[in-house]
Formats: sequence, C-alpha cells, structure tokens
Amino acid sequence: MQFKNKDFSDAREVLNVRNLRIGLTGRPNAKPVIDGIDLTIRAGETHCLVGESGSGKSVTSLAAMGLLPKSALEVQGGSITLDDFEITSASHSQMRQLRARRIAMIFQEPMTALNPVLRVGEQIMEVLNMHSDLSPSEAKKRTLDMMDQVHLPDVNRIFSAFPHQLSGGQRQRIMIAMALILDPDLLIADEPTTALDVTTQLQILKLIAEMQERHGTAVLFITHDMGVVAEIADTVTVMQQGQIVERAPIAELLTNPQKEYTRTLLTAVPNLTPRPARAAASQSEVVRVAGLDMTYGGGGFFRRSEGVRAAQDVSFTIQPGRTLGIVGESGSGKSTVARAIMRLIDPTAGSVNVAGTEIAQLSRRQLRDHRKHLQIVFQDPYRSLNPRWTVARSLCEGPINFGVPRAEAMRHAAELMELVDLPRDALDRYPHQFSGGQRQRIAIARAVAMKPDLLVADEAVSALDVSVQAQVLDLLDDIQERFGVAMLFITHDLRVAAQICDEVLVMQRGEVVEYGPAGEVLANPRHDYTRNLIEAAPGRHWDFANYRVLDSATMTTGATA
Amino acid sequence: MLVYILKRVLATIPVMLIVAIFVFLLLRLTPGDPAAILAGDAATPAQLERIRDRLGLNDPLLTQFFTWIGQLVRGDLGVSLLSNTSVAGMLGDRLGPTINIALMTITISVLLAVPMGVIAAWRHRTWVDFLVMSFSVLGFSVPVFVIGYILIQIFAIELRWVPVQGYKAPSEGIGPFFSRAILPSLTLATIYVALIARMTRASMLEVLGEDYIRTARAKGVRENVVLFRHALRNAAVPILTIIGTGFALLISGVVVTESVFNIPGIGRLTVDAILARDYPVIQAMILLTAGIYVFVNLLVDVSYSFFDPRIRY
Amino acid sequence: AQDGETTITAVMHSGLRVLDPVITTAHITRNHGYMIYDVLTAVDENFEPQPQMASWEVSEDGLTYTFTLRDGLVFHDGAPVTGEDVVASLKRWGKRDGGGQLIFDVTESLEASDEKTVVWTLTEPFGPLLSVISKQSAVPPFIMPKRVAETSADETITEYIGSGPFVFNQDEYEPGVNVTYEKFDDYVPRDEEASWMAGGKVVNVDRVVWTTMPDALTAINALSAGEIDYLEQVQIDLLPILDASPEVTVETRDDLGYVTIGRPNHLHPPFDNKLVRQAAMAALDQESMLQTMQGDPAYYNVCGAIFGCSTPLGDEADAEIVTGGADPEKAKALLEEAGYDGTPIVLMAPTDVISLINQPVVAAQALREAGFEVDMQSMDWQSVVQRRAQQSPVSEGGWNMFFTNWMVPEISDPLTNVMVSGRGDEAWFGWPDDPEVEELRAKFMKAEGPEAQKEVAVEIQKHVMDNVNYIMMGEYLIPQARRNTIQNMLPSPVPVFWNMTKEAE
Amino acid sequence: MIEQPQSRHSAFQVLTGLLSLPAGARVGIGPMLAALTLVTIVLASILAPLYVPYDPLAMNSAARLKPPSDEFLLGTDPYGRDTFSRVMVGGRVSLLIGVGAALVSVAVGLAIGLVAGFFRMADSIIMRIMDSLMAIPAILLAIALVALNGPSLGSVIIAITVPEVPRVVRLVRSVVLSAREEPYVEAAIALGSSMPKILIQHLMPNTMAPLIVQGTYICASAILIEAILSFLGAGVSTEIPTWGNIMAEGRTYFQIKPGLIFWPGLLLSLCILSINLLGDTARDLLDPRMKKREG
Ligand SMILES: Nc1ncnc2c1ncn2[C@@H]1O[C@H](COP(=O)(O)OP(=O)(O)OP(=O)(O)O)[C@@H](O)[C@H]1O
Ligand SMILES: Nc1ncnc2c1ncn2[C@@H]1O[C@H](COP(=O)(O)OP(=O)(O)OP(=O)(O)O)[C@@H](O)[C@H]1O
Ligand SMILES: [Mg+2]
Ligand SMILES: [Mg+2]
Ligand code: NI
Repeated sequence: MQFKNKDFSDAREVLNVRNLRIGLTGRPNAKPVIDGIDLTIRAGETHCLVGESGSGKSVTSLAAMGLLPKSALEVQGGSITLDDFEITSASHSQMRQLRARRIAMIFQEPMTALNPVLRVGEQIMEVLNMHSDLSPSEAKKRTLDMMDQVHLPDVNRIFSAFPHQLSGGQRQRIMIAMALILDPDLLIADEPTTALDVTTQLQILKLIAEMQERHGTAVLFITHDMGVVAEIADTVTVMQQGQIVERAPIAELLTNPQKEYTRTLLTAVPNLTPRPARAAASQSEVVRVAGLDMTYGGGGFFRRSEGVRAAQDVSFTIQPGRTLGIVGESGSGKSTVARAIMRLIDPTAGSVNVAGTEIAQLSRRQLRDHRKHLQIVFQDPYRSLNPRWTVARSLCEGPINFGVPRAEAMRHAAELMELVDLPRDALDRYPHQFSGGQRQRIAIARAVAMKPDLLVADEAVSALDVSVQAQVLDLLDDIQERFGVAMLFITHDLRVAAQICDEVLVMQRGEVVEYGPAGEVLANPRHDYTRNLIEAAPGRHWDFANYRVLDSATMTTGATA
Repeated sequence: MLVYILKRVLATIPVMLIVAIFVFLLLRLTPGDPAAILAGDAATPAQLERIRDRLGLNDPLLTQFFTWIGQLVRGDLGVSLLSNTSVAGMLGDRLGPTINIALMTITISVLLAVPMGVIAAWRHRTWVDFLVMSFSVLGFSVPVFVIGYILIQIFAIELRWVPVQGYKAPSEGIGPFFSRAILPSLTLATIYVALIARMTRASMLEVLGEDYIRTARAKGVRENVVLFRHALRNAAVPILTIIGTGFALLISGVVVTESVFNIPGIGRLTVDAILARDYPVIQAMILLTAGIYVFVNLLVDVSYSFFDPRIRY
Repeated sequence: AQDGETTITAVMHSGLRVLDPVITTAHITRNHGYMIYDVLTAVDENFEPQPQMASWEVSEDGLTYTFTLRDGLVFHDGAPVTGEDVVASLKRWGKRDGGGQLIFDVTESLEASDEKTVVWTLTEPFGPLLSVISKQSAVPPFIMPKRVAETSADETITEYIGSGPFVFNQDEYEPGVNVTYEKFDDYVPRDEEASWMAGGKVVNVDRVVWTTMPDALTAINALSAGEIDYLEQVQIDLLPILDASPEVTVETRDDLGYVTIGRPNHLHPPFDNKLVRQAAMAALDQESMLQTMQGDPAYYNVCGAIFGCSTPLGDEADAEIVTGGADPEKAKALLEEAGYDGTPIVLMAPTDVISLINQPVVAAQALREAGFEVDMQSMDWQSVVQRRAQQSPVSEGGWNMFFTNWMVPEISDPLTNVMVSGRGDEAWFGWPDDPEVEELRAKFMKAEGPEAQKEVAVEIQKHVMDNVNYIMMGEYLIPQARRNTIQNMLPSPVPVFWNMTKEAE
Repeated sequence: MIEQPQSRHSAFQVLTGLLSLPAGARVGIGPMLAALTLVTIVLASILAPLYVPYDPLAMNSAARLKPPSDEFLLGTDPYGRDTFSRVMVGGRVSLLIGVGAALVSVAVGLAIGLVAGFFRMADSIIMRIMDSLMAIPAILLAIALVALNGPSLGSVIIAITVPEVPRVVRLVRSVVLSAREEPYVEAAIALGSSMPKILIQHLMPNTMAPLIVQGTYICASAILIEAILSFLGAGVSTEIPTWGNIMAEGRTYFQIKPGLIFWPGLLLSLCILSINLLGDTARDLLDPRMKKREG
C-alpha cells in the first residue's frame, strides 16, 4: 500500500478556516455545532475530513460554500477565507459570484443532487451562462468538452438526457463536470461516492484525482470510509462532535494515530480478510433454497411486458449457527432473494424450505404459523420500527401473535433489552428517542424475541457508521453464538461480509456467480465479477485495525498495490 | 402516451355510467313534479296526471332509464320538460359563458397564486409568508356571494369602473367581455387563489429542501432562477393536481357567482333545473359537468409529463 | 339592434320557460302571451269586457253569442286571422281553464260561420261568459293559428305565432334567461285609448328584451347603473337603495295587487274539523304577516274580502275574524271545543320563492301561540308543489297547510277563484267537500246582472268565512321601478309594453 | 423510486399541502390565538341560550330591520328578530353542522378507505364509485340531496358529507397504500400479525394526522357550504338560525343593513381561520417526522 506523500507546505493556501464556531440560529448559548475549528487547504492538496456521523463535516463544508440553512444554523464566530476573501461576511451576490467560479461542491446523493426536470446538459451549461459570457454555441461546446473529460460516453446523447435516464455513476460524473467546468480553486466533495457501488466508486475516485491533477485544484473530501481516505488523502482531519481531534498526513495518521478517538475509529474498520469459518452446530439444514426465481411485473393489460427477472435459479443451504452472506452490487437481486425467503413477496418459482416446512407455496394464513421460524432485520433502522409504538409494544407484538401472554412477553422483552445492551427503561420510549445504532439493536431484539431458526439481515448495518456498525456486528455474532440461529446476511460491503460470514454467495444481475466458503470466495475468487468487486474495494491492502499493511500471506490475489 | 390516454378515456366510461345511474336515481327519488310546474298553480290533479302521462313520467323507472340511456348513446340529450327546447341547444347557449369565466378565473388565479405561493415559501416563516397565507385563508373563509357583493359595491357602484352584472361573449368585443367577466372571475378566484397559493407554497417548501436546489445555489445561480426554473417546475405536479381537483370547487362557486352577477351559464341553469325538476336538463348538465371534470383531470394528468420528464405514460 | 332602434330591457319577476300560455297558469307565461297574442275581448280598468279582436252581440235569450272579427288582423307569419283560428283556440283553452270548462259544459256549439264571424251557442244562459273570456288571468283565451291550437291541451305547443303587437324572436330565446320581442309592424291597434288589456295597443319601441336576475340586489344595482330600463318587481325593503337614484322612478303599476292566502287541508285531522279551521283563522293576524312580508304599510292592505277589496264582487262581510288581529284566546277556546288533541300541523314552508318564505314562518309562531302544535317543514317550492297534491294522510306524506299568493284578478270572482270550489277530490289542493259553496257558485252562474251577482258573492264570502275554505291573509302591492326615460307605462295588473315610450338618455 | 414520482404527489400531500399555514408549531402565538378565538366562539355559542336577550325565533313585525341600539345590540332582521341573539345561537348550529359533517365524513371515509386500501378486489370498484361521486359537483349533489330529504339539519349534514367522503377515502387509501410499503409493516407481517391487526394497529394511526387536518378542512368548508345552500334556497329552515342562513337571508339587505351579513360573517371567518390554523398545528404536533426533528 502506498500513500500519497507529496509535501504541500509551499503550496498556496486556498481555504483558511480559523476558529470557526457555528451554532443554532438565534441561540448563542446552546451548544455549538461547530466549536472552534481550524482548517487549511492548499492548492493541489486532497484534504480528507473524517469522523462519525453528526460530527459536523457537512456543516463545515456548507459554511465554506456560504450555504448554511439560515433559519437553522449561523456562523457565530471565526473566519473562513478563500484566498484572503472573507466568506462569513460576504454578501449574497458576492457569494454567488464566488460559487462555481472559485469554489465548487459535489454532493453525496447523485440521485437527488441533480434537478430531475432539467436536461443534464443544460444544468452544466447553466453554470457557464451564469458566470461567463460565452455564446450559447461556445457554452455548449465547452460543456460537451467537459463531459468528455469526465469520461461520459456518447456525450451528445447524454447532454440532452434527464437525470433519471442516467446511472448513478454517470450522474455523479455530471456533478463533477458541473463543479469543475469553471476550474475552481477549491472543490468540496461531501461523501461523493457513498451511494455508489464499489466499482463505480473506484472510477469516480480516479476521476477526481485525475481532474485534480489536471487543474491543480484543492480538494476537501468528506467521507466516513477509511478505505477511501487511505486511497486518496494527502492530509486527514478527524472530527468529533464539532471539534477537530487530530490532523496529520495520511501515512502518519494511519500508522500512528495519536488520539484515542482516531484509534477507535480505525479499529472499527473491518478488514477484508475473511474470518475463519465456524463449525456448523449440526449437519442438519435450517434453510434449503432451490431454484428460486423471481420476476417482477410482467403481464399487463394492454401490452404484455417483459418484467424484471430479479432472481434466477438461486439455490443454497444454511446450517444452524452459520452465516451465509449474499454480496453483489446494487440491483443484483440480493433483497429480492431475502424477501422471497421471508415470503414478503411470492417467488415465481422454486422451493424454500425453512425448518422442515416448504413455505414457497403456503397460503398467507398457513404461512402465519411458520413466521416465527424466520425473522428479518432491515437496513433502515428509522423505518423498520413503527414510530408510534413504544419499544415494548414492538417487542411484544410477535410473541403475542403466537399466544404468549402479555405479561410474559413483557418480561421477555426486558431480558432482551439486556441482551442488546440497552437500559430497561428504554422499553417505554419511542424509536425517535434512540440513536440509529440503538434502533437497529431494538430491531434485532424484536427479531430475536421470536426465537427464529433463521435470521435474515438485509443490509442491517449499511446505514450505520463504522463504530456503531462494529457494535451491531458484535451483537449479531453474540446472538448467533448464544442461540445458534442460522443467518442470511446481505451486504454490499465486502469488509463486513468478510467479518461475519461463513459462506458467501455472490450475485450479479439476479444470478449466482459464485458460492462457497467465505475464505475461498473472498481470498481466492474464481469469477471475474467477484474479482472486480474485491479489487475495487478501496484501501483493501491496509489493515486499519492494526495500523499496518495487510498480511500479504492472506492476499493471494494477484492484484498490485 | 396514446395508449395511456386511450386507457384513461376508457376508464371514464364506468365512471360516467355510475354518475348517470346515480343522478338518475337521485332525481327520481327526489320529490317534485315537473308536470306541476309546467301546469302552474291552478291546475287540477286530473290535468296534472294527463301531463305526467304525456311526459312519460308515469312509465316504470327502468323504462325511463333505458329510454334516456338509449337517447344518450345516440347523442340525443333530450328535450327540456318545461321549455320544450332541446337540451343540447340550451347547453350550447349556456356553456360558453361558464367556460369563458372559468378560464379567466383559472388564468387570474394561477397568475396571482403561483407567485404568491412561491414567495411565501421562499420567505418561509416571515411576515410575507404570514400575510400571503392569511390572505389565502381569508379567501377560504368568506362565502362567495359576500365577496361578490363587496366587489360589486366597490368596483361597479362606487367606482363605476365596470357594469354591475351581465355577460357579453368575447365575440361581441373583448372590452365588453372583459369588463363584465372581470368581477365574477375575481370573485371565483378568491377561493381558487387560496387553494393554489397554499398548494404552491407547500409544494415549494418541500422542493426547496431538496438537494438539487442546494446544488443550484452551489452553482451560484440567481435566486429567481432557483425559484422559478429549478424549484417551480419540480413543484408543478401537485399544483396542477390541485388545479384539477379544485375544478369541482370552481363549479360550486360558479353556481353562486352566476346568480350574483346574472351570468347565463350552466351553473344557474342546473340550479334552476333542479329547483324546477326539469329532469332531462339536470341529467345532461350533471353528466356534462362530471365529464368536464373528468376531462380536466385527464388533461392535468397528461400535462404532468410536460413538467416532469420522469413521468411517462 | 340597429342604430336608432329603441330597446327596452326589462327584468321580469321570473324566467320564461314555458311558452304555451294555455297549458300553464304561470304569470310570466301569461305576460308573454299578451306580448305575442291578442284576445277576442278584454276587460278594461273597470272590469268591463271590451271588444279587442272582435265585437259581439248577445241574443235576447242569452244563449247565442256572435263575435265579429275586426279588419286588419294578421298573424306574424302573414296569414289573416279567421274564425276557424278563433274556434280552435277557444276550444283548446276550454280544456285547460276552469272558467272555460264551465262554459263548455253548457255549450251547444261553437262555430265559425264565415271568415270573420264566430257563433257560440249555449244550452242554458251563462251570465259571466263575457267576463270569463275577457279575463286577464289566469289563462286568458289567446288566439293562435288553427294548426297550433289543434295541439292537444296536455302538450305544449311548439310554434309561437300570434297576432299580437310583438313578435317572439325564437333565435334569441334562452329559456329562463332572455326573451326578445320585436315590434310587429303589421299590427293594427284599435282606436280607443288603451286601458288594462283593452283598447289600442300602440307599440312605440322596436324591441323589448325580458331578462331574469336571480339576485334582487343585483337587479336594483343594475337599474341604478342604467344597465336595465325596467324592474317589474322591487322588494319593498330595498326601496331605500333606489331613493338614492334620481333617474329612477318607483311606482305601483297595479293598484289591485296580490293576495296571500293560507290553505288548510280539509281531508285530514285536525283541519277536517271546521272548528279547528276557525281556530287557525282566529290565531292568524293579517297585519303582522303583511308587515313582515312588506315592511312598509303603504304597500299592503288588511283585507278580509275573499274576492279582493277593490274588485266589484269584493265584500268584507264577516271578515272581522281575519282582519281584527290575532285572537289566541278565541282560538284556544275553539280548539278546546273541537277537542284538538295536539296533533302537530304539518306546515309546508318553501325556501326558494322569496314571496312565499315569510308567511309560514309568521303563521307558525302565531299558531303555536294559540295552542297549536306546528311542524313547519322547509322544502323547496317544487317539493311543496308535489306534496300539496298528495291526498294521503299526514303520516304518509300528506300535509295540513300551506300558503300561496294570487293576483287579485285571479280570485276576483267565484268562477276564477279556484279556492272556493267545493268539489271534494276535484277541487283545488286542500279538497274541501262543500256542497253548499257549490250551490252558491251555480247560483252565481245563473245570476243576471252585476247586482244579483254581487249578492251571491257576498253569500259566498260569508260562507267561506264560516267554513274557512281558505284563510284570506290580506292584500299587498308590489312596486315596480323604471328609469325615467321610460314613460307612458299603462297601469295594469299585467305589465304591458305597448303604449310605453323610451326617451334617449 | 424516482421513476414513479406520482406517489410523492398523492392526494394525501395535496390535501395536507392545502392546509399548511405559516405559523408553525414552534411559533406558538398563532395557534394560541386561534385556540383562544375558537374556544371563545364555541363557548359563546354553546352557552348562547343562557345569555342572549331575546328568543332567536321571536318575531316582532313592528320592529323589522331596526338599526343597532341599546334594545337590539346588533339590530333586527326582516322578521323583527334580534340579530345578536340569532347570531350567537346560530353559531351552535353552524358549528354542529361543521363538526357533524367532519365527523361523519371522516368516519365513513376512514372505513371505506381502509377497506379500499386493503382489499385489492374491492379497491377498483370502490374507487370508481368514489371517482364518480367526486365528478358530480358537490353543490349540485347537495341541492339534490336536500331536495330529496327536505332541508333539515340532518340532510344538510348528509348533503355536505356525501361529496366529502370520496376525498377522505382517497386520502386514507393513499396513506394506507404508502404505509403498507414501510419496512415496519413488513416487519409486522414477518412477526405473524394478521392483516386486520396490521390495518388497525399499524396503518390506521398513520391516517390520523392527515385526517385531523382533513377534518378541520371539512368542518370549515361545511360551514361555508351550508351558507351557500341557504343562499340557493336549499339551506336549513329559518326557524333554526345558522350563520349561513342568517347571511343568506341578510344578503338582500347587504347595502342597507350590512350588519346582517357582517356579524355572522365575521364570526364564521374567525372560526374557519382558527380551525384551519389549529388543524395545521395539530398536524405538526401529530406528525412523527416533526418529533423526529426535535428528538
Ligand atoms: N439544519 C440543521 N439544523 C439543526 N442542526 C443541524 C442542521 N444540520 C446539521 N445539524 C447538526 O449539526 C451537526 C453536524 O451535522 P453534519 O451534517 O455536519 O454531520 P456530518 O458530520 O456531515 O454527518 P454525516 O456523516 O451523517 O453526514 C449534527 O449534530 C446535526 O444535528
Ligand atoms: N417491487 C419491484 N418491482 C419491480 N422491480 C423490482 C422491485 N423490487 C426490485 N426490483 C428490481 O429487481 C432488481 C433487484 O432488486 P433488489 O432490490 O433485489 O436489488 P439489491 O441487490 O437488493 O440492490 P441494493 O443493493 O440496491 O439493495 C432490480 O433491478 C430492481 O430494480
Ligand atoms: Mg454529512
Ligand atoms: Mg437491497
Ligand atoms: Ni421515488
């Protein structure tokens, strides 16, 4: 693993943040959101801002753009200067002049950051119209040129496409083109790749690096993915609760973190080395899925439509106490498989045998009795709990459905709270009174309360930040050990899969491309697709938890660092 | 697109049929006897009976219904029981004023309400917002006829800018049309403006919180461009929807406004017909207004795709 | 309209929807009839029949009437008016009009003996024949072309051609909204001065447009603003608004005015009991009802004469009970005597006809004060119209009482006044089975000369006051308003547009 | 689901969007004032019979259309009845109509909407019928219904309710349809909850906030529609004073005695204003998303 190691001390300081304080509008005495931070970014430098969710990364970047939501947040002290121009006191029109021309920004969600009703070409060209006096044809030429530079294919067609007609990666390229078309001094990228799958992520990261190279732009890159940081950063700033914890050149930070918090952050990053497979609790199978097929839609009254074949001929088995991971890029059919097994959708074909019962063809009513054998934990901890129900009520719902008396269900719920390490009084609270990680633990407790034979976790940790993610993974591990449940774990994060799975099944466009023990598949992928996935994982050669390069012995792939 | 429109048009058939059955039954269950109004106060029961026979009002309900549906299918709307003139003809005379006033109302409302809503959303939770929204709620909370009287009092009686009442078709000159249509349109617009302004504001508020608005600002786009180019088009669909469904409200308003301003439109015709139990006229009118409503909402749905390229049929 | 044409825009009391003046008794249709049709004979302001299209001769025995058409009578399509047309028109009318039916009951023959002569032969003398065919309400015998008059009397005519002073403009007719009449250039007026429906109908304007305004206030404002020329009826309470407009004149065109009456249902308890009916009559008070309706005493007249106070047959004999104010004590005593058991009286109250809204409300209060239980049921006028035709008991959709209004000429004699008919089920709604009154009406028909007729009329008056066939609630006037440019308007119960002139403003 | 943005613009949003008023729950002063106004008006109306100086039905033909005086606080109407007494007592009936119409349409609409949102089979039939009802102009339907039953209090409420029901049904249905997709509903299915249980315990509470908003809207518009019905001669009898029929009776006197329209109109507008404002506040308070923001 090589880190960037260019020295920037002579380079021009593009952005200078001094003792910045940002607090809630009109409430100067409340605890500030940003509490006196300093930040310097120099020309050509890639400065990564990391830290847990809510630590103030986005707020800092918005402040630099002069885009703080005025009604909620305001600068309460300190200064932000862009080449000696003071941003905190700039007027609206001054700021407008500055944006795009001197300082540009790429946002996280390529889905929502583009205006869905305007053609993407126009959206890029708008920047030129606003800030230059190019003629329309020149502007268009310049736009097409820029689109070419970000490696968009078939630029003429894409120019007049609407955002929804583009893939996520293409949209993000449009965002980048838009941000860089006026060659700004500073580019702020707020989690620009988090929503993309690994392969696309890699392309975008390369693209940003390339553009930076070409234009000498200073980049403020915000992310919570340490892998990405390892890949691209020159300098890293770690933030926690609105304050700066530590700042260091990348190599220094990763090999020798000074602060406890930085260390926790790094330790929590799962590494890509698969853990040793565990012994099955018994040879019997809890789940046997064979030839599962799922086609969405199709039919139709006027036109017979094709339908989406979201899963084709998926077969696997899981033994008690073992975890099967399903990995694959977005849209490959992972959730479809999970929902078919849960019978939340009716599979088009195939058999699903859970705990000895064939459930693929059961009627809704018959199915109800078998529900207790299989439970699911969803990705989004906000939405998978009824916001109007107390935790206790959510936890008791399942057992009561199966005839457990309320009092007993309540008692059991209290025990479960202990199991997932939440205070007992949490039972009487509502979901919105918990953090994301706590909520996910409640959801897990709810599933476990049914004493299922199979626990399906569909991206159960993807929405959580690394440190919380680590806690939840530990919890799942613990539960599995204790109750010996079989687990179907769905993720797009290979690091997570490596940490938790005994076996891995790789899906691409609805089909299983590879299925085998985790060690085998991840360490020694046979299929190109799997290999691409692994290679695209950023920072894969670094063992964050141990501040060192990954033991090359376990890295038998032929990839070069 | 065409397939979609065709599908929608086909889907209106059951709706219109239900409307037809419903209206027919409702009317025949309603007390009142067109023969009696035809014959006047001094008619004797025997005379009434003979007239009822003539008008076919003594036939079994089912026969009456199928006769009517049969006529409808042949495009015959029947003949008014009272005036003995063809319903289609009456409809032709009366539709124009209502449609013209409605169009003018919608135009005025949209021109007024959309900017109002946009500005209120932009200046969310400031006094501008409060003022705009209070005005809209006020439009909601005063009965239409009171607004009509107030406007007449001010503009026709005190200021004498426009006539008190009446209607002139645009073909008789834009000036005369405009001067007579402006007050009724304004009267009707008060409800509509309220409706659209509130919807615009709500929809804009939602859109203004979207990421792409932040993107636009990050590009250094001017605020008016942000509002009208980036935000408004995205906010358009619910606004259009409310214009469509609010059309029903407009028709209710029309009934009253046409009385206050003495406009010979279909609203008044229908109320008169209901009060006189002129069945063929009521049936045709309600079918017609229901049809217009359905059509307007079809137009609205189709226009979605004009504003939002993601919507394709 | 072309330049120099004079057009009168008049707002009438209601929209014209029915164009057949024979099939309906609606006033607006009658008014329309007078515009485009002419009549054989017509009453003048003294209730005297006068020749209009025809002069007449009566045989000594009173059995043969010979009518001779005057010269120059043509229909709007250019065809001359002939005896045949007259006969057909009279026959169709005779099927619809109450008075007409009585005459045809005693008719031996009605024939056109030549182009200009019509002979009407009776089987027995019918004293009031001329006044019946000259009456201006409810259904006057308008003369139409034969082919039109041959339409069944239960079906509306579809061709609107008359020989009257105005021509109906079919193209500009919007039912219920606008009617346009044009001057009939070939109309030859009589030489006499116009008086009521009689005399020379000289038309001095080119067009008359009748329109309707559903909103009374709008109509007044439109008149003040000069957008219309004439308003047939003005609500008394709104007169102060017109005071502010010097260019507008408010006046009463028709000094006879209207009466408002209450009609009890004689078929069902409690009003099948004469004492209860008398109690109701005693409980009601003309003064307060009229005052509520009209406000200004100048526009109403306490009057107990069932044929009207200013008509030849009108007499207030025994009317003290209705004119002398409410007497709840007397009513209570009568109820006591009748053994009224507190059955609620279903009083139908229309909500959509302005001139009928007040009466039931005032009556309900007065009746309650006198010890009646009143169930005032609101409904639109159409529902009243249908329900009042129900003979079933109250519990099955029947009724006990409603109020309505008449023009005085419509109730001015025992033959036109349908409410004095006592023919049970065939009588007007309320169905009194009253042989006594029927005898008196027969006597009236045979009565020769005004004195004899008046004598019978007074007897009927006394009988009705005792039997309470209906309750006379008094007379009222409705003023009209016109721009001062409108001059020479004839005083008449029917608003007529001949004689009238319009100056340029 | 970017490809199907219609879902974002459901009837639910259209309707709730309608009722958004500026002063948010946080501001507080607007809703407080509204609540105060409403409570005052409601109390004044309910208690009216205790303090009004005259029987609101007592006619006195000698005292018609009197101007305001010590004797008659707000003057008298064309029947010589005391306007003040009528307006205060009229509030009772108007509010009753408003609340009655709101309760009935919400209850009926909720039941039908839940069924429609839940049983796919019933859905298309119910929705066709609801579409038809929506297509018939409400006011004409109301006139016809009133003509059918006579303009009693009950039939006016029914007449106002019938056209509102389809809107409520659409609202409830759309909430149910979108809430069905929530992971917590799927979780409940996975936990073996029966469909009726899910419908009532998980889905129905979601409809409450929009229904309260919608209910206030119906309440306000019912009071107005009642006035319009009276204007068209299809309102409740003058023996039952309501703001609507007081105004409708007074409309001819608009130029001579504006008080007949002004006073009931003022109370009516204040009421509707407050109801709308409170509805909006209620929505803010009931919306879990709002809570989330605070928490
Ligand atoms: N509009 C706002 N109103 C009030 N508080 C806000 C607002 N935006 C952010 N905050 C608060 O500021 C703090 C920092 O938020 P910020 O969005 O910068 O976090 P972040 O580091 O970007 O987190 P993430 O990794 O989840 O994006 C948080 O506590 C958040 O609650
Ligand atoms: N309800 C549905 N109707 C139609 N198509 C669907 C539906 N749900 C998913 N699909 C399609 O099926 C395919 C597989 O979707 P699925 O949700 O299983 O992917 P996934 O692997 O879970 O992706 P992600 O990582 O983004 O969650 C996709 O192409 C998706 O568009
Ligand atoms: Mg952030
Ligand atoms: Mg998924
Ligand atoms: Ni979407």
